[in-house]
Amino acid sequence: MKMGAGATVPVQIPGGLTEGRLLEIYYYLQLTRSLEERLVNLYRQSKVIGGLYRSLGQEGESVGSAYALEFGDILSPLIRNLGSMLVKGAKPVEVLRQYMAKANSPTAGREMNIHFNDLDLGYLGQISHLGDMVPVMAGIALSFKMRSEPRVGLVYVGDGATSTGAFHEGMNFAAVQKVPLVIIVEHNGYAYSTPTSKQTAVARLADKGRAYGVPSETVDGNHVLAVYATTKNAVDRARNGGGPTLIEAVTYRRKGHAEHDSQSYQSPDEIREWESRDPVERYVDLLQMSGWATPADITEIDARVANELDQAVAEAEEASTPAGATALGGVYADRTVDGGPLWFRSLDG
Amino acid sequence: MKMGAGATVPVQIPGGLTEGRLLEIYYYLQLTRSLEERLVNLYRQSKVIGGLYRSLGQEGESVGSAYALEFGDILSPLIRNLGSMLVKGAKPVEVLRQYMAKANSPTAGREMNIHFNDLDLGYLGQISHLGDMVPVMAGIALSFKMRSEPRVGLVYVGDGATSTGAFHEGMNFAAVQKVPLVIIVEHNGYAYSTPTSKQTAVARLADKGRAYGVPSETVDGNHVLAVYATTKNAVDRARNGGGPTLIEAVTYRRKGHAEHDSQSYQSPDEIREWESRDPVERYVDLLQMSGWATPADITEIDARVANELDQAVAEAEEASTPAGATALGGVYADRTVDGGPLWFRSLDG
Amino acid sequence: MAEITYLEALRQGLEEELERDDRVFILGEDVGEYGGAFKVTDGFHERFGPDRIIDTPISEAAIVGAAAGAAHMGFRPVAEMQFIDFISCAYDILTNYVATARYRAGLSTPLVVRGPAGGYVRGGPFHSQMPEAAFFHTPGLKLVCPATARDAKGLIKAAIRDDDPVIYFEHKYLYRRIKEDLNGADDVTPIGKARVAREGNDLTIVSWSAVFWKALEAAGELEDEDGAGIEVLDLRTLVPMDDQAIVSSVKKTNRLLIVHEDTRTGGVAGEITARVNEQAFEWLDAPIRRVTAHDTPLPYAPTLEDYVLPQTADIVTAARWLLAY
Amino acid sequence: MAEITYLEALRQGLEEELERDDRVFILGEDVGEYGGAFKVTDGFHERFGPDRIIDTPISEAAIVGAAAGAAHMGFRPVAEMQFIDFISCAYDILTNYVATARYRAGLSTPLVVRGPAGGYVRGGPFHSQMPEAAFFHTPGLKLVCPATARDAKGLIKAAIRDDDPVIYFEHKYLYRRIKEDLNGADDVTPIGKARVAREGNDLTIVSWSAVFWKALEAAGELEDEDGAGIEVLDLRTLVPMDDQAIVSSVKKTNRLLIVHEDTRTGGVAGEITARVNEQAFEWLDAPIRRVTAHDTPLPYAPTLEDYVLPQTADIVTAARWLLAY
Ligand SMILES: Cc1ncc(C[n+]2csc(CCOP(=O)(O)OP(=O)(O)O)c2C)c(N)n1
Ligand SMILES: Cc1ncc(C[n+]2csc(CCOP(=O)(O)OP(=O)(O)O)c2C)c(N)n1
Ligand SMILES: [Mg+2]
Ligand SMILES: [Mg+2]
Repeated sequence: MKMGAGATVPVQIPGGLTEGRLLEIYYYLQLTRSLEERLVNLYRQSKVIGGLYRSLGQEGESVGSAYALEFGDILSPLIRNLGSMLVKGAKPVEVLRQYMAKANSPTAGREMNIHFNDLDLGYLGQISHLGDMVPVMAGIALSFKMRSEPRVGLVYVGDGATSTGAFHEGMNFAAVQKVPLVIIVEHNGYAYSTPTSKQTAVARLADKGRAYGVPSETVDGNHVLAVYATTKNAVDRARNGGGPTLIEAVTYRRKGHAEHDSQSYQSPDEIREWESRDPVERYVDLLQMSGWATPADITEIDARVANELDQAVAEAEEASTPAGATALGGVYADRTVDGGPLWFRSLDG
Repeated sequence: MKMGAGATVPVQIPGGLTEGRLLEIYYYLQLTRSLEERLVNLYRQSKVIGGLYRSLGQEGESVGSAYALEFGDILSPLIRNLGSMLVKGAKPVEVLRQYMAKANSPTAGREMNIHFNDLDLGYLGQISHLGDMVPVMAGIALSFKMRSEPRVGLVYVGDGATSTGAFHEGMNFAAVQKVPLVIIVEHNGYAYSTPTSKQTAVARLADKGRAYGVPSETVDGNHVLAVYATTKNAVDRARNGGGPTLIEAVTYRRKGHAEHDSQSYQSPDEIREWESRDPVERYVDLLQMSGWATPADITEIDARVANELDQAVAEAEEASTPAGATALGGVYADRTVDGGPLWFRSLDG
Repeated sequence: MAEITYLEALRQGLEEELERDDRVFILGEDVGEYGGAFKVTDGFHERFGPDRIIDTPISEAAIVGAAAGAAHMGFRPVAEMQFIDFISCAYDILTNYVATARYRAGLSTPLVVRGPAGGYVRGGPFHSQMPEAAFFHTPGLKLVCPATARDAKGLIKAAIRDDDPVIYFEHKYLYRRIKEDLNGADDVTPIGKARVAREGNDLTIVSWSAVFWKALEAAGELEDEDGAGIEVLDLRTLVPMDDQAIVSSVKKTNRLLIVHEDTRTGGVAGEITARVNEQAFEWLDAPIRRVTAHDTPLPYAPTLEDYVLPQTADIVTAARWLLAY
Repeated sequence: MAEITYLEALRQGLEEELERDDRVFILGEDVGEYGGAFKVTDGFHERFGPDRIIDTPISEAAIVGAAAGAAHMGFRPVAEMQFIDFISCAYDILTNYVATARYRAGLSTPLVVRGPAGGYVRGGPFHSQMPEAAFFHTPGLKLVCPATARDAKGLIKAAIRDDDPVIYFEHKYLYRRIKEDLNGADDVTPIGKARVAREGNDLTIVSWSAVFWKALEAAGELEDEDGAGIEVLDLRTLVPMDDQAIVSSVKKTNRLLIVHEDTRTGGVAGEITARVNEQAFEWLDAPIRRVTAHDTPLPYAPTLEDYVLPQTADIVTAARWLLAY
């Protein structure tokens, strides 16, 4: 163990993690943040098609929770869970290609941003309709239970999305069926412009779980290792047949809903206050204070991330746009059912 | 005050009720039960169109809760809230005509059984899709709040219907908007054949309210006056700007989901046990034991009910069936938009 | 072999698929011990156990969503809607999540949503719907609507074996009213193939589900009374639609009547009219006409329901009009 | 007077109705202080206060349900869907509760559901829908889809004043792309009346919403290059449909092309085809044809979206085919 500069006594590493894994967590935090920064650049150059949705300030909660899963487990990310997908093995170049709607992106230009999946790696693509992923993930977890596989599902839900009927039906279904599913409610203060106080009359979103008889707890979403440990407990319980757990991760959306959002409804003071609780900085401090990493370790990882992203951006930029006619096909398993181009496309103009 | 035969000391009447109102409550209990018995007869004679849905054993909860409302308040009944509608002024003859699909029934043969409304009297017609009435009633209560009217809404929800997305969205909306709405969750043990244990992982449905930050309590649904008093409190709070309350009324569905249901999934012992807690008999005992009514009072009301129902049945039976073409019209406010009979109906066969 | 009802044929089809393929399971409200509101899954709970015959809460969106999740993982769930009318509660998840899964994400979602559909049973506006049009319009879903006992069995099997999501509309009016001897066959009715149920040269009637029988009855009457040769097609599948069968019949008879139970405006007949018009315009000797329900919610009183829904006499009237054109 | 955009015209219409009638209120996600995702209700919160401009939770079913309840009590709520794509979450309550309320229970439910609809904006499959067909098929709802700034204002006013539930599809592609000088008029566009936007004798094109402009552009091109006289109808309202306007144009031109942005199968063009075929069969010199989107979810990449959606060139091609028929 290398001694951190500012550390006096080495501290016991929590949750069965090793130093290597602690550094890996940092790698994912940095990768998430840096990848989003690259995307901002590309967005400003109009190379991103559509909107850009940041998770600035929430990377800790995405990475920490996803890190508690094993290979074989499946998670369903939301728009602010880029970090979770990266932990599960999504490649930055795929994300970049998606955002730029390239032909060789995971969805070949059909879906936007991080709406894509790799069930082998363990992440399922979301749709925009909030809440819908909860029943779908309940079904995935049900399949684990039916096959007696020791696998776990994890689904993210925003404070806003807890108001949807789909969230409710999915939660209740998961609870009654006692499927191995962990629900992370990301309490980041806002749903677009709507503060939580206008979304629900409860102050603690963990209370939502009580209606389903699901054990629920609240965790500091900006404390990566706390999120990790809390999720790990829930994942272990689920894996051992204990059914669902709801975890409220308290965090803050420091950017607007999307890049185009002026954030007029968030006070600069509020944002600044949360800046001081930045999950990445806090984690770096913790690593160094506890003697788990040296400044050199950090610098090394930062360089590696920068390097990887340089390459990924270059690779993504050079990819081509999809040809129009590739929009057809794949609606049904049997392509003959889909129908080809419509009649007017087969006439000579 | 006339002394009940079995009573030793006269007991203070609870909840600001008078002896007259206590007897009126009995009248509605008896009217509900007897009307359903008449319907069973008509059903066996094939005079009822479609199914017949009984509230046997639940009359106390329907009548007690509705009785806590004032004129101007609006409730939304479910299929087992015949009693609530009668309290609000629905006439037995209307109910009978509805069940027999008569031309002069409240919906002129368009809708079934107790799916009808009179907003002036204070009840809104339900649709079959469970849960939907919750957001609609939230909207009615919202209108009271917007106009600063001292009026209250009350909506019934079955244990089964608490699983619907609409229930969730409506509850949450009502809670955030703090509208004057009381939600009665009728915990009668079953949703069709499904026991509550397969419907939700909580034992007490009052827990559902906690997810919305709504004060919630559980009441013995077979104790008419307890239901009345609990509802009255909630209604008063709502009227005074205190927002929604959820009341779990614990009761039991002694008949099957509908007359055609064999009830095979309900054990005879269970049914018998609840028979011994019959809300009507308990109420009669209470009235007499407390010295609030004599056996003669009861007999008199029973006779009045029988008499009224004799008349209502006769009246309903003689009504005619609606003419086919009256099925058209009334889809839109402006009848010219509806369109008349389709072309093949205007040709000579 | 004995004759079995439409409902029993459906039940057999489900049972045989549960037997044949352990990836198949059933979920829905009251489908377990109780055997379903119409007893379609009667006895399954005892036979296949609670893990494969799952009673659910009253949560149509969760039922379909959970089925989709399990389908992604290789299962072949069959989700029952207690009445098909309640499928509207799963409209979002079916049209947005399920229907698009393959196209947008390459996900396989082999599931079946089935339930009792249709009127003529005095069920009122919320227990009589034939909500085919909304899903007919959604690319990614397949829709089947058996009219015969043979197809009730053959199409549920095909639906379960299909690699795409299929909505199976079973007509509750037919449940116990029609019977057929299937000779215990394990026949699968191919999805996407219409059936010429009766041949004729003077007029084509295209129909499906319960009203198919009314069309057939009308055809008999027209033959007997008018000596007209009516060709009756049972469409069997709405998506994919068997354009070819319809068009080749129209090219023979030059007249087309479409009969469906659903309301008129925006109903499936519009699409059929458009396709035939596109593919056989020159063969048409008369306008394509349709006999459908009136554009109202379905009322409850027998006289009203009978007025709103298409009847055999309406088909006869309409056919005569077309024959005389 | 200055020219104002489609969005501004809509905004003005809403504002004037809020002003004129205190029974009108607005509810939806982020419509309050924030002024809505597209700023349609910008400034309303300050002007009319939080009681009349209500921010709601993310609960489309509750938004529509609550609007219905308030409408029963005499209010005239306008419910915003942040994107019209999310109306699918309110499908049950809209089609079963709201649409049937008058018919089954004599309840008056004057409400408007509105939201940004349509593609051509690289919004991907869930922010580009034109979900007209599902509601088109539901008796009891009215559907309007303005193509011009004048109608954006005129139809929102008509929708609010209408005694029935109206779905108002505003096209987000048009929001800031078209402008018109309305001379500050308080004009109400009557619901159910199509507009002949351009006269011609050789072919009728029926269209609405954003693709109407493509139809108009195509018509110009066809006149310039082919000397063809194209009559272009802006339908403006889908329910009730102005059959008469369509039929009388077809009786003049004898050829009909229907252009809509929505997918083909089960789209509104089918119904129009059926109606024209029923009412003007003898006047048709060519099959009725349609230019629509392909039957896929709407993809996101510009090249793909452009391929799936109808373009001006497609309309020109299709029109030439019909003119040459
Ligand atoms: C059913 C539905 N309604 C509306 C929207 C539009 N919408 C997209 S994101 C968003 C806010 C989401 O807030 P929250 O769930 O708190 O997630 P966050 O953005 O804070 O991560 C809204 C309203 C949607 N996607 N789905
Ligand atoms: C959305 C929806 N799904 C299914 C049904 C069919 N259904 C009618 S009553 C019923 C059971 C209702 O149980 P509960 O809510 O407990 O009310 P109870 O009958 O016990 O009074 C079901 C499943 C329905 N009406 N609505
Ligand atoms: Mg949030
Ligand atoms: Mg119950």
